Amino acid sequence: MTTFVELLVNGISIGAVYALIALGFVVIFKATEVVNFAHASLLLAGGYLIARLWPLVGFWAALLIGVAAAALVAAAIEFLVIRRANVASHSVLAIVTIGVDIVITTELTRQIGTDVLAMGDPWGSQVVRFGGVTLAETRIVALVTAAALITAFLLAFKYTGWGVAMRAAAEDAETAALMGVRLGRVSMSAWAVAGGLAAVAALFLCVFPTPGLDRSTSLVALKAFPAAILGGLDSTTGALVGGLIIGVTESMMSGYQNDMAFLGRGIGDVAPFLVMLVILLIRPAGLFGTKELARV
Amino acid sequence: MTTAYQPDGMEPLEVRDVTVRFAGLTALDAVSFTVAPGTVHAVIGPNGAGKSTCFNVLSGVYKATSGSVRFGDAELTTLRPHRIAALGVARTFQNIALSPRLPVHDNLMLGRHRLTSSGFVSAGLRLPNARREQRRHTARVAEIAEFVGLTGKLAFPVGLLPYGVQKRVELARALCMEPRLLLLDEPVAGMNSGERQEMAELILSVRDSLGISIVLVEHDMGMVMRLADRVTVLDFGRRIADGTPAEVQADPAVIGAYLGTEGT
Amino acid sequence: MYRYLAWTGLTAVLFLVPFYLDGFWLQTGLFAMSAAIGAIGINLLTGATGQLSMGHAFFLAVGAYAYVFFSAEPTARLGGLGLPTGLAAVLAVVVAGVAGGLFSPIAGRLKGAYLGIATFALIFGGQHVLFNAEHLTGGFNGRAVPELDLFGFSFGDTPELIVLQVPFGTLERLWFLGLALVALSMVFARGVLKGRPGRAMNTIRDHEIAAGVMGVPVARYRAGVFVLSSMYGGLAGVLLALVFQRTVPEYFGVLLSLDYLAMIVIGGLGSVGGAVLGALFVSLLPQLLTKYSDSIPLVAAPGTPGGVSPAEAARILYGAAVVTVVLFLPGGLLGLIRKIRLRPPRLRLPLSSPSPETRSPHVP
Amino acid sequence: MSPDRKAAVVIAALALAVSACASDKATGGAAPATATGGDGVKTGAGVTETTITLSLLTDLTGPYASLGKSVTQAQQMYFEQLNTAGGICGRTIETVVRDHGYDVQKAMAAYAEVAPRTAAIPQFIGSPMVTALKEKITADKILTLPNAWATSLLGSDAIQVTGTTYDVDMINAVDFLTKEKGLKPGDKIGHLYFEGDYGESALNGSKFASQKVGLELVEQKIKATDQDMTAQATAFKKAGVNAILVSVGPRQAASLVGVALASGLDVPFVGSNSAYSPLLLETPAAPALLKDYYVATAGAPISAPLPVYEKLIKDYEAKFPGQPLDSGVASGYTQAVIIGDTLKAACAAKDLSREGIIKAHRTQTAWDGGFGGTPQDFSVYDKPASLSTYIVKPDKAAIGGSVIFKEHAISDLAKEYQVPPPA
Amino acid sequence: MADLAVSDLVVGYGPVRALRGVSMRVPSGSIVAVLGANGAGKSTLLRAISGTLRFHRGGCQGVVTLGGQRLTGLDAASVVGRGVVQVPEGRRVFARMTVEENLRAGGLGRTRRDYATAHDQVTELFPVLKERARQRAGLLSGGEQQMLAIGRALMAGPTTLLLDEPTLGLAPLTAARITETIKEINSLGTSVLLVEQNVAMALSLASHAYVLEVGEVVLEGTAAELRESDEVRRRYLGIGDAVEGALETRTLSRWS
Repeated sequence: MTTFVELLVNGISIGAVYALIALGFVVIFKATEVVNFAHASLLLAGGYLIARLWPLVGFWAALLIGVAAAALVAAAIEFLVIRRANVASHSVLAIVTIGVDIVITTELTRQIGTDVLAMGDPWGSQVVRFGGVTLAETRIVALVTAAALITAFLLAFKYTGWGVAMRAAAEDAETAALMGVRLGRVSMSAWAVAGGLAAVAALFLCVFPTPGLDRSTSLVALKAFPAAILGGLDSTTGALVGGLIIGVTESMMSGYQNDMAFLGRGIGDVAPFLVMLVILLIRPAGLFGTKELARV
Repeated sequence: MTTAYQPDGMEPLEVRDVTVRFAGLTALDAVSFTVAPGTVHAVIGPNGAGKSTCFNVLSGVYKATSGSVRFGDAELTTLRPHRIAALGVARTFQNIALSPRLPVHDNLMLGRHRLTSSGFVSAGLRLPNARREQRRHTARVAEIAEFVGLTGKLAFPVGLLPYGVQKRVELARALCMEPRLLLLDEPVAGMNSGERQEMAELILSVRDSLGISIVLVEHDMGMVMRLADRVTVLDFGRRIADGTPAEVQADPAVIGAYLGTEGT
Repeated sequence: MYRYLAWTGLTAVLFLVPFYLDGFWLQTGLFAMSAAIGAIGINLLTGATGQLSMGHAFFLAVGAYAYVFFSAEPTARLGGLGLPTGLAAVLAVVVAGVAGGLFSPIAGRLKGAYLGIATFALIFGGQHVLFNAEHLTGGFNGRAVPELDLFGFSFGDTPELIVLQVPFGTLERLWFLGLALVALSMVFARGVLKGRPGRAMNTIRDHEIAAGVMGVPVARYRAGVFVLSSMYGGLAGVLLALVFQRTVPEYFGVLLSLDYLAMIVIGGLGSVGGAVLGALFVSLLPQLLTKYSDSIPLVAAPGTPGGVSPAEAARILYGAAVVTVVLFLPGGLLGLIRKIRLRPPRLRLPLSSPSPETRSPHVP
Repeated sequence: MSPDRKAAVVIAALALAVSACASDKATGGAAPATATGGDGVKTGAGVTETTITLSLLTDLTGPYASLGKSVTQAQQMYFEQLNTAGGICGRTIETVVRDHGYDVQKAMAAYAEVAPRTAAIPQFIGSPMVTALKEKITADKILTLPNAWATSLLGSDAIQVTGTTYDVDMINAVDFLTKEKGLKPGDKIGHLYFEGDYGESALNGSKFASQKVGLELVEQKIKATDQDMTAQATAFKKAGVNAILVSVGPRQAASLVGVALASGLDVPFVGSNSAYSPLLLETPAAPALLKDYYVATAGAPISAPLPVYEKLIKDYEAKFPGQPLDSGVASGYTQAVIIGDTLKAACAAKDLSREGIIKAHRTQTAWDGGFGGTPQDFSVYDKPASLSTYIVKPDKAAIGGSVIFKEHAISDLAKEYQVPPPA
Repeated sequence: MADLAVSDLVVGYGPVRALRGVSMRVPSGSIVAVLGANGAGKSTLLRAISGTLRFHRGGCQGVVTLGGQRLTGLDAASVVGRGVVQVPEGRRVFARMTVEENLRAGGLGRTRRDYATAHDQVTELFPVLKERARQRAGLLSGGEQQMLAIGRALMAGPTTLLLDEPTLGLAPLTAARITETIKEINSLGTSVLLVEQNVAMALSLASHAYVLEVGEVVLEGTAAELRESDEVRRRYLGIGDAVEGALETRTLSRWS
């Protein structure tokens, strides 16, 4: 039972981090209808800067700069590439983000070289115990931060002018423009927010129990894809639920892999994708996604 | 050929109590009408009255929430679009739905899809039957293109042609399906009076030479009065009138709803 | 006439390659040929039908492993059927198609990003199976690939074969097989694209609803193209296995799938020639950069400090190529070549239907 | 294409093909020719009158980039020193480096490119790559030293796995745990391992040892892309293991040890030689690694008091200031010295052909080179060259981040162990 | 005075011409109607004024000015900033947002004080919007949605309001109510450019009207003149429309 609770709590906390990534992914999709495969490189960019800067300026300042820089990179992608790509096919836009991702990730991994970069976070390897359940402090911070950021995001989405403009643009871009919403700013800010969220996620993916950031970190962002899809690409709620489902599935499948040895070991990595397939079979637009219905 | 083609399939289209709801909005509310074989039947009404929804139900693009559409022996509401097409129901789109980069000929050949059978293997290997089929249908496509007045434009990519011509390509593509029932969604929208005239002639020619039923959604009242044998008037998803053009024109409900209350 | 000469010259050069170039070039060329076949397949799916797939590598894996399994003699550790190798190759392609068909409940119903990410599952699930079904796949280290033997002619190093004083080993022999397969793949795909299926596919891409209304069974067609594209992937996998002489699961990962998408975008979406050009570009670039890293500025030979390594340079270049093509060369390399050859410019229109009111995708 | 066009194509092709007689390839034979130079030394591919070409097939951009970089730099440094000292048989050593990024296809392409001009391969990273090329390497008779220690690499006379294999290390590790860490029959032992050759080789060893000792083995398999070992640590804790073997990458090892310790799973850990990197001591994982983590490795750590290492450290720090002196430097250097010694032996036998190099290599039955450990026997190639393993412990102060904890020894268990026959 | 003027406007979507040399004028404070059938180019005209042609991949030549200043070339948001605000055809309220949020979306560019003033005005004009403030806009009735769409546009504080078929699909009573409101808005000083198919309603409101056909202005005049025009009666009511010569029919053989 303790094991179960431990795995569950751990899954939720890592799921919350996935949710941060998936949320950014969904926000970009809502604002610009682009499936952003460059999300992994945003994550890496933010994490890299935090890791490189904290010895110079201290952790908190480095975190701020890292988040800001990832936001800036994301906004630049929107401004320099997405806005200028005059193609209506979403598949092509998705592929162009793959190109962007390759360029940025290759350059960053070149910079990272062979290092394992510590994030300089203040939590270290402390753990907290509740009854028999132990949980890393970083995970609690991750959970709290993710919850706070997601709440803040949803509140901003609901109540601020920016949020109203975002939602209006997502629902009907042309009408939003007719109401004076500056679509360029809206989509750029959506990318920036997503970049910032990815940088925060990068921090939590690279602190204890992982030893630090290295060239393989961006691969983790791949797990946010099934999270975003199974929730529904255009649903913020979906990103949250999807992130949690992926986190918990992964944690459970890894933790109980001995009891499921018949599936082959190492099923923990595959399980999120299988869960995604099953959900898509039943609901082709994800759990909370809007079903498309074309007008003719 | 998978579908038996019956050129003189004189079958009525019966629409009975069709209701369509989207997320709380009732787009069609128990609409009924019958299209007699070999006639031109117009469905009119103000924008947003449910005409397009009606067409989308007839062609299987939308599912009716309730009600039935019978074409001959077939119940259309349960069928998917390609099954309805296989029964010989063809339609055009109000907003042109052609492949802009393909030449006119290829767009028309798509209309032959249901009448042809070559699949991946025979097309890929260019088997003799695929080539024979291609030849035979190319000839018919040329015939239809001539009928519609597109000869000489067959090799042009559709996207480069003027709007009025694209509309005719739409009609030609529907004719290429050798339809038994033709649904025309605002065939003259955006045309000048010359083009309108020409299109009206085309539509009558189709009815007269093929003897098929034509359902027409149209705004241009003049056009409707000239072409239609019978008119159904929709407003707010409800049928408010049904009759000959003259009857409908005189119906106060129609004048009130469709034309606005005059002289306020 | 100009065209004719160009084709003649190209064919002659291609026939001559094995007589002059060494193993490295032949191997590189054969990888490019395998990539070309795979790219044609995914261009049918993504380019011509508008279905995004990120799982193409999976079908290459299926083709490669199925060939090995069917053709290998069983041993205590590894299963095999020991079928004639030619038959095994054909069956491998069929099995890849069946694998695509099994995915049809997904492939037929989903589109766009949803399909793209769903096909990721094929890669991860597929690699999981490749690693774990050791009896079939040899696990992590993969399996040795039996040499192809067609009608008594062996595509291996033995028996020794000398043509015009040039020794013909595995690579030289496979070179001609590869050329033939690429040519056949191109011809077949052209036929499909120009014929009835191609029109239906293009209409599904341009206007799905119109396709349905015109009598095209959209879901079935989507699934069908997916199967066809899988079979192309399978054939590419078989050729790859023959060149590799070993199949290894690691290779068939996400990166390979992304490479294929890059190929068709760089080469030109929706056309056979574009797929081949893109495949050549993406598979030759890193090899050329490595080979000539000494003489290219800014690129450092591997192992020397400073500069960008050839592998990195190649990745950055090809990532940049994808972006550049989308931003500045809407027709891809093929479009560029057409322009250079001063042919009447093909129509450049947005990929979507131009009708304005179809943009809003949501329920009214 | 019309028939006459076809004909034209065929004619053109044939006409040009006939001129292929002028091609370099028109040698008429497949095997690289051997020749005897003016100095009476027999030479083959990769060896000219003035040079000997060695190829380093490494990973500089993939998951093992940090290993690849260290190994490559150490080896290049050694061969430069060798050249300064006069080279081999009056010939200078030339190194060709090819980066395959841990991608089998790229490795094959790189091999195909360099093989025709290569005399030997002192570094080949990645067991999947070497396995994939095993038959070709054997047929080409190029002496190859893989930087991988899986048992599947044994069995080819052209391929020399140096030191022990992973399974032997793990057997010696279990022996160490029973003798010094109080592990006893009936206890449970965990093993975290990578999917693939490395992990599975190691698992063979732990299976053998735990069965012999009477331990219950708890397996956890992961992929190289997994980063966070919380679930695995939780599973080990749930199973109640008394010690854990670790055959994964350094990152995963650090994560596991960190989580386990933090969550109160206070047991000894022993890692394979690839499961540790001194870089980790710069990360928050350091305290956990310093506590009760050991590494079983055939090669002595670079901090061992050996003259050859002292020189290596001095030279390497001078040439590559600030670069980590990790196990890759030590193992790469060792392998370079092995190749150097082999070439010297081949030179003495006046045969620098590929066969000559392999023959010279295989005559060394007790190679030591001053690197510590038991002498290695290169005359057999179906078993590991050595069975003795050091137990090494991370140490922040030490050069290379680790010190010898227990001197090298061959456990009785390891002596009993039969290496599984190569597939 | 800030007159809205359109001169020689040519608009194309790719090779398709939608407007060919349209010129018209909306004097400050007036109501001007544009009449025409579906596809005549009415919506295109409004798009060209509002700067939303790019959403439809259209391009234009010619000039639109407001009080002498060019609007052509500005993006949609800047046109709104100049005080020209459009109520789109089919209302297009943000269905998934509440009524209040819809109003907010209309007044995003304004200061807090201006916003409050505008909000008071709009809720005074349409009290129902206050009652339904927290309801999702998609659940409103058609008439209420139209009020919301107009209210939302008014939140931006327009000097010129562009109305695209405001009574479309509305019941006569509701349509009449909307008509009254338009009058009221106009009486407060806002110019109105009204695009309508409902000729009677449009001509009752407007002082001046233009008739578009296939992208060209074919008729123009005061409302009174057009009301009496046979041409308008024929075109829109189908009355007195004799068949223009016998329709020529061709034959297509049946296919077997």
